[in-house]
Amino acid sequence: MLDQLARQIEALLVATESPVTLSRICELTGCGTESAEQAVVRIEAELSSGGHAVVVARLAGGYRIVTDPDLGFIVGQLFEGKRHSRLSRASLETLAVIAYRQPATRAQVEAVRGVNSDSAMRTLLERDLIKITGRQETPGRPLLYGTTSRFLEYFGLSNLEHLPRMDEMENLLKLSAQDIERMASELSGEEIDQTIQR
Amino acid sequence: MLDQLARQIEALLVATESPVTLSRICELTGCGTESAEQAVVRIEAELSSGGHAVVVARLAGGYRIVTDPDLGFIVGQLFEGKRHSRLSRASLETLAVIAYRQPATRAQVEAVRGVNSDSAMRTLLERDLIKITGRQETPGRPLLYGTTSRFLEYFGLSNLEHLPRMDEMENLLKLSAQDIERMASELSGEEIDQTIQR
Amino acid sequence: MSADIQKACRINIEDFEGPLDLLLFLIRRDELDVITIHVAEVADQYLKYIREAEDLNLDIAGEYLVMAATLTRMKSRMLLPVERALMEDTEDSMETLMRHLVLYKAFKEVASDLRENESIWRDVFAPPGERARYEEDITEIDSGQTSLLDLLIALENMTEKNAPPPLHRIHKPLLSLTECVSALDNLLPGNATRHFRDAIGENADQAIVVSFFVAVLELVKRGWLTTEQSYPFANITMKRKEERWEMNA
Repeated sequence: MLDQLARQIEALLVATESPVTLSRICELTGCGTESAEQAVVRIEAELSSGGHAVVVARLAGGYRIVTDPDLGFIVGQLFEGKRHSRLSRASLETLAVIAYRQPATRAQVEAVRGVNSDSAMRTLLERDLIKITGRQETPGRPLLYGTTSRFLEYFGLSNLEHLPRMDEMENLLKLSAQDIERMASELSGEEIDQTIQR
Repeated sequence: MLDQLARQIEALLVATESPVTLSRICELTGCGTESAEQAVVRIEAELSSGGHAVVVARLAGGYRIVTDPDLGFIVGQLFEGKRHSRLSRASLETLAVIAYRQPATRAQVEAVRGVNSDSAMRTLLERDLIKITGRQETPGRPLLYGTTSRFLEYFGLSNLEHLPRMDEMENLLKLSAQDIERMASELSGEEIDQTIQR
Repeated sequence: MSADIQKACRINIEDFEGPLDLLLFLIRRDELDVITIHVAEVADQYLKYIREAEDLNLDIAGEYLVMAATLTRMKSRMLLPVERALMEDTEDSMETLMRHLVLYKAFKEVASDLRENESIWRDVFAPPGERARYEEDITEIDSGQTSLLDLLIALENMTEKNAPPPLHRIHKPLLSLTECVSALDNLLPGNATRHFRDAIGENADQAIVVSFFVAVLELVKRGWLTTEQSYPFANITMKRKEERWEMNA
């Protein structure tokens, strides 16, 4: 049987439109961080012992209550036709590069992938999985891209540190940072020349 | 502990965007009306015995699971003060013209948009996304508008130069070259001035 | 067809995300190691594959051909006696290519991890939220809810063909008195009677209606036309009085 604090938090996690951070939970319920965390654990225990259809998900830096993935085959029917298609391999690769390299330019993405990534990037922008975050202060001042909080939710990640193989990728990127820069500047250099020739 | 049918129905009632009718429940889970009704009763019993924050609401010919009204004082705070609605299309168009043309007069905005932009501009002023930056030294001395720092914050830009350029938009938006040309000429000063002189 | 060619044909260029992807595939298929791989071997495999694809008239993206050229150059330099400097240069570019392959392979693996996450989380559904139940009327906007893309799309939409034309084109100018009179002249042959609305058309816009109405008043004033209206807002019946209308007279 849930106590009053856990009930209040459960209500927030059900009613919210996007994950609720721990600090917001504390602010709204007036409890401390630790009590809030413990209350979330009690909610999870109660949901599971009652055999309920929902679980607490830790997503994009916060919590929210979602349906259990094993019931997807039932719930999915409610949204038939409205669900996005799966991302293409090109989009996933592009997204992976942007996620670990962010902020990243299009030339950097293309340098790593070795192919034009225009349409993949457009899809990702349209689906709100990446966004423009600024410009790089290099010749040509290319646009920089980063991932959105929608990205974290889409892949069920609680934050960017929870990206798969984070340590491995960080090391690898450190080692190849120079390569990527060189290839990217070659790519954008080529592009500029082509544009001028036309 | 909920049985499988009750779990499936619970998932539907939690995730749905509008009340689910009994017949829809039967259709999606493949059970009979009576079993569905009984399952809903079991869900209610389990929710209440666990002290959960949600109840089954019987609304408009259907069911859905919502937070218990007695927790409204907490849940209501989630939505206080902030509106997550996006800007209207009219406001976005107006904002786009001002952002790329600034400083711009109302007449210039209207020349590009082709419609009266009074209320859109008022909204943008109220929301602190545009501001009056001076007057144009032409007959009538119309007010000039520009974007605010709130505008940059709102779109996550660190400075105005980070706005994508027209040529970059081509890549971003799959525009035809003709569209880009027209837009660029529409947004360049001469065209607008000509329009106004007519 | 040799066994090798058959093997090559079975793979489709469409299945690859670019030259690096194809290279990785060839390396894995031949159970070679990315780190210790001999460039000549890979180059042969790669070029063979590209040639097969060309023979099948497949559309090969430019990136594949650039890679083919790079591999050919590396291979030829290794086989020919070349200057030491050129040799070192080739070794450098080989090393870079291998590092690039390792990097790309890592991202491919991450992409497939993300694919797994996607397939789990596609089956997860969040409640729609209860904003509608609780939202206050007077509210403020929050950062980040509108993306830069929305702004750009707004710009784009303004250029679409269905966008309203500029203001000055919407408001059709009023027709001149002469234009209206000459139009009415044609619309009212002999001493026929005709309803005003019928004459100018049911769908005429406000500007047209006003122009014609002013013209009718003028014609009535000159005694060239009579009008009747049975009750306020009823249709106006026009009847011609004068045979010849000479506006300049």
